[in-house]
Amino acid sequence: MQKIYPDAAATLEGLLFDGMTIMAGGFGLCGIPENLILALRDSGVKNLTVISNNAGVDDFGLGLLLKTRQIKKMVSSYVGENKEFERQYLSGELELEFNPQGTLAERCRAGGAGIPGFYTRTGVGTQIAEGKEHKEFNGEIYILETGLVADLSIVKAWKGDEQGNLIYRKTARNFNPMMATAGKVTVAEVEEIVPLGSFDPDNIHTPGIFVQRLIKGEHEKRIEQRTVRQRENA
Amino acid sequence: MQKIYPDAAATLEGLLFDGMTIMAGGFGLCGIPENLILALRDSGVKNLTVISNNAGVDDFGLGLLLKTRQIKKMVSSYVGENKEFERQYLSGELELEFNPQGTLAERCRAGGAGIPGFYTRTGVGTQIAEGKEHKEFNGEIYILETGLVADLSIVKAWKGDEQGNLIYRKTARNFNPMMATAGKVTVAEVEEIVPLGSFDPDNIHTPGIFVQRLIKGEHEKRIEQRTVRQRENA
Amino acid sequence: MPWDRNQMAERAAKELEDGFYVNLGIGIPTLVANYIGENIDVTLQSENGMLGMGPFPYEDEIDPDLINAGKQTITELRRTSYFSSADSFGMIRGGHIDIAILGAMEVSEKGDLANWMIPGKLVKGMGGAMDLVAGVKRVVVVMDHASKSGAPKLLHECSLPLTGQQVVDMVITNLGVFKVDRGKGMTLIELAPDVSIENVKSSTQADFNIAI
Amino acid sequence: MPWDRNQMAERAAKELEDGFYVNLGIGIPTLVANYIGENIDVTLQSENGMLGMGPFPYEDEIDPDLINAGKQTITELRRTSYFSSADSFGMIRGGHIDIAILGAMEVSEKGDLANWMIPGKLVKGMGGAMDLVAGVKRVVVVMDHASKSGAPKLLHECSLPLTGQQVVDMVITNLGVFKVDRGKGMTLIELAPDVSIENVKSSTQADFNIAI
Repeated sequence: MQKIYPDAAATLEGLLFDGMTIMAGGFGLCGIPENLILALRDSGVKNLTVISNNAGVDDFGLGLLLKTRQIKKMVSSYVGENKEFERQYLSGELELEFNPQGTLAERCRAGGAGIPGFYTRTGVGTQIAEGKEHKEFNGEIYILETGLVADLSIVKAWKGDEQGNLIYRKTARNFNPMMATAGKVTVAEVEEIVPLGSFDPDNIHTPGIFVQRLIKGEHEKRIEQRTVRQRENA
Repeated sequence: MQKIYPDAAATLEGLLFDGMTIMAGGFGLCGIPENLILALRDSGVKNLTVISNNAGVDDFGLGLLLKTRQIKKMVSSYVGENKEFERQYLSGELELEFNPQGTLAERCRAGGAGIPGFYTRTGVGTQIAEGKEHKEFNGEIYILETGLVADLSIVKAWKGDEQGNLIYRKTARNFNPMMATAGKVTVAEVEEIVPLGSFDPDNIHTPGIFVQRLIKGEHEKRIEQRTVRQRENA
Repeated sequence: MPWDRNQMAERAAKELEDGFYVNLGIGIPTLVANYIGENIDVTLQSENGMLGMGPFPYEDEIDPDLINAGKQTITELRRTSYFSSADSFGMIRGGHIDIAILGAMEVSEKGDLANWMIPGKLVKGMGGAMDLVAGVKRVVVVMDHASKSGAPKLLHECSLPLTGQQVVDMVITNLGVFKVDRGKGMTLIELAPDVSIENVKSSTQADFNIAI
Repeated sequence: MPWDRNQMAERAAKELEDGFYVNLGIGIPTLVANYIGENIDVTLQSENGMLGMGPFPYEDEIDPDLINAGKQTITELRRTSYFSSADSFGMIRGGHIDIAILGAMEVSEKGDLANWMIPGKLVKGMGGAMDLVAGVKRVVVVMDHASKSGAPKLLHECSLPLTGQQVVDMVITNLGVFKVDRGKGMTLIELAPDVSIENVKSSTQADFNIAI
C-alpha cells in the first residue's frame, strides 16, 4: 500500500465529484491544507459543501474556492474575514450553517468515532437550539447534535511517514485530527515526510489508519494578525 | 498552587468519603495506579463504586480493595481474573455493571467533556440495550449511553511535571487519559516527576488542568500474561 | 469618573484566583492579562487548542503555527500544552475552565448574554462564545454600560439573539460591578469612583438590587 | 479431513488484503498472524490502544507497559502508534478497522453472534467484543463447527445472549467456510478436504445455501 503521492493533484485523483462534502482542517489561516485547496480549485469540482471552522481570506485558503464559486455551502463557526464571502452570502448565492465552534469540533470527532448523535448544553436557549431535540439529564436541559462525516477530508500536518502517521505542530493542530478521522477518504499534506520509525510511537497524533493518501507540500503559512511586542531595550 | 504531594496518603487527604464513586485507570494490571490503590485500602473508605475496566487479581490492583470489602459495586467490561471477586459476586455481596469496553471508555470521555449522553451501535439487540433509549439515525438503530463522572479519579502516568502535565508510556495509557478528565478531583501517580519545561508541549497527553494532585510512586508493574518467543539460535 | 478600558480590565483581574485556568475573550478581556497579580499563578487557555498562553512575541519570535483564538501571534511558556479543538472544547464544555472573561452587546437581569449577532447586519458567527458561556464554571462580562448612542445594555430581556441563557455571573462596566444570580436577578456591588447609584440607574434598563 | 486449528487460522488469513487494518481475537484468531502472506502488508490493532502490534518479545525484551488485549506481553514495530482506549474504540466504532477475526460460541443463520456469556456460569464480561462486532467493517468468525459434546453451533437462532445482532460476514469452521449475508442467510462456499456436504449438514442446525 503506497500512501505517498507525487503531488496534490495526484492525491485527489478519482476522489472528486460535484456536490460532494469536504472537511478542511485549520483555524483561521493556521494549519490549513494550502496545497490541497489549490488542487481542489484547479480540479474544477463544484457545488461543494465545505465543513471548516473558517472560510479563509479573499486570496488565500478556502477564499480561493469561494472566488471560483466552487462552494455551494459552508458549515463553519466564524467566517466573513473576506469580502467575496460576504457578497455571495448576502446575495443568497452561498448557503451557510453556523455551528458553535466546540459543537463543530465535537461533531467531527463524533462522526469519525461512529457516534451519530450526542447531547450538549452549548446553544440551549439560543437560535442554535431551534428545531433540535431537547432532553433532560440530571435536571439540566441539553440539545442533540449529530455526528458529521465527509466524502473527503483534507488536513495539514507538520510531519508524516509512509504509513500515514502524522504529527502536528503547536496550534496548527486545531481541527485537523478530528477531521482526519471523519473523512471516508482522508488526504494529508505535510511539511516533511520522515522515514518510518522516526516518530516516538507515544507521540503520534493521528495514527496512519486514518490517512489514505499523503503528500509533501510547500507552505506559505500566511499570518492573519501579526501581533508583536517591543523589546524594552533594543 | 502546589500540586505535588509527599506521598499517596497525603494526596487523598480530605477527598474520601464512604459511598463515593472512584474511577481507576489501567487495563488488566497495566498502567494501574498501584500506590493510590494501596492508599485507598489503608484509608478504610468503604461502600465504593469503582469504575475500572478490570478488577485486578487477588493480591494486586483493585483485588486488594475487594479483599477488604471496600467495594460495593464495580462498573467494568471484563472481570473475574480473581477468586475473591467471583466469590463476592456469586454470593450477591458485590454489585456488578458490565459495559462494553468501548462504551465504557466513551462514557468516561463524555463525562469529562460535558456530554451527558451519546448514541452508539454497540450492544444493539443485546442485553446491554435493554431499558435503554433506541433511536434511528440514517436508517440504523442506536442506543443512548450516558456520560460518567466520578468523585475522584486515580490515574497512573509515566512522567508528570509540577503543573500536572502528564505523559503515558505505550499501552499503559489505556483508560487513564479519559478518567483523568472525568474526576471532580483527579489524583495522578507517576514514575518520575520532571522539571517544568521538560516536555515537548506537542506531546503532553493529559494537560495539567485535569490533575489536581500528583505523587511520585514506586511501581511493581506486575505482568499478567508473560508471553515470550524463543530466539532461533541462542 | 467612570473606569476606562484598562481600569475595567484591572477590576476584572481581581476575579482571578491562584491556580485558576482562565479564558479571556477578544477586546477589553485581553487586557486583563496585564493586571494579573504577581502573587497569583493563573494559566490562560486559548480555545483553538492551547493551555499556557504566553505574551505576544518579539518580532524575531513570530511563528505562524502559534496563534490565539483571535488569530494573533503569541508565544508559549514552560507549562504549555497543545491539543486538538475537540479536546479544547471538551475541556471547556466539561467545566474544567475556572473563569471566562468576555465582552458582550447585551446582558439581561437573569444573566442571559448576547454577543454574537445583530439581525440585519452581517453575521460572522459565534465562534467559541456559545461553548464558553455554556461550559465555563464562572462567566464574567466586561463591557461599556451603554452603547455609543447611549442605549442601555443591561436589560430586562436581551433584544438581540442570545449567546447563552442564564450564563452570566458578573458584569463589569465602566460604571460599576454587578453580581448576577443566574435566573434570578442582579445586584450592584461596586461603583467606579465618583459614579453615583443614580448615574447607574439612569443608564440601566435591568432591575437590580443594591449592596454596596 | 477437517481442518485443525492452524489450518482454520491459515484459511482465515486468506481474508486479509494488502493495506488492511486488522483486529484479531483471542484463541485461534491469534494464530492468524502466523499465516499472513509475505506479499501483503497488514497492520494489527490491539483494542487496548495500539496500532502496529509486533510479535511476542524475546525474554530480554519484555515490557510490562506493552501488552495486547489478551494481556500478553508483545512488542512494537517501526509503524506503531499508541493511543487511549477512547481513541482506540473510536477507531473501531467509526468503522476504520477493515476486518475483525473472532472466536464464537454460536452464530445464527442471519449473522447474530454469541461469544460472551453462558447463563448460569460465571460471566467475566464482554470486554471489547460488542464494540468490535458493531463497528468493524467485516467480521469473520473462526470456531469449531460443533461443541465438544457434538451440539451444533451454527443455529437458526442463537440460544445464548448475543454479542451482536446481524454482525457476522463469514464463518470458518473445521468443516468449511460460510458466507453470511447479514440479516438474510448463510451460504456454504468451501469445504475442508474430504469433508462432504452431508457431513456439514448433519452437524449444522442453521439453514444454508450451497455455492461450491
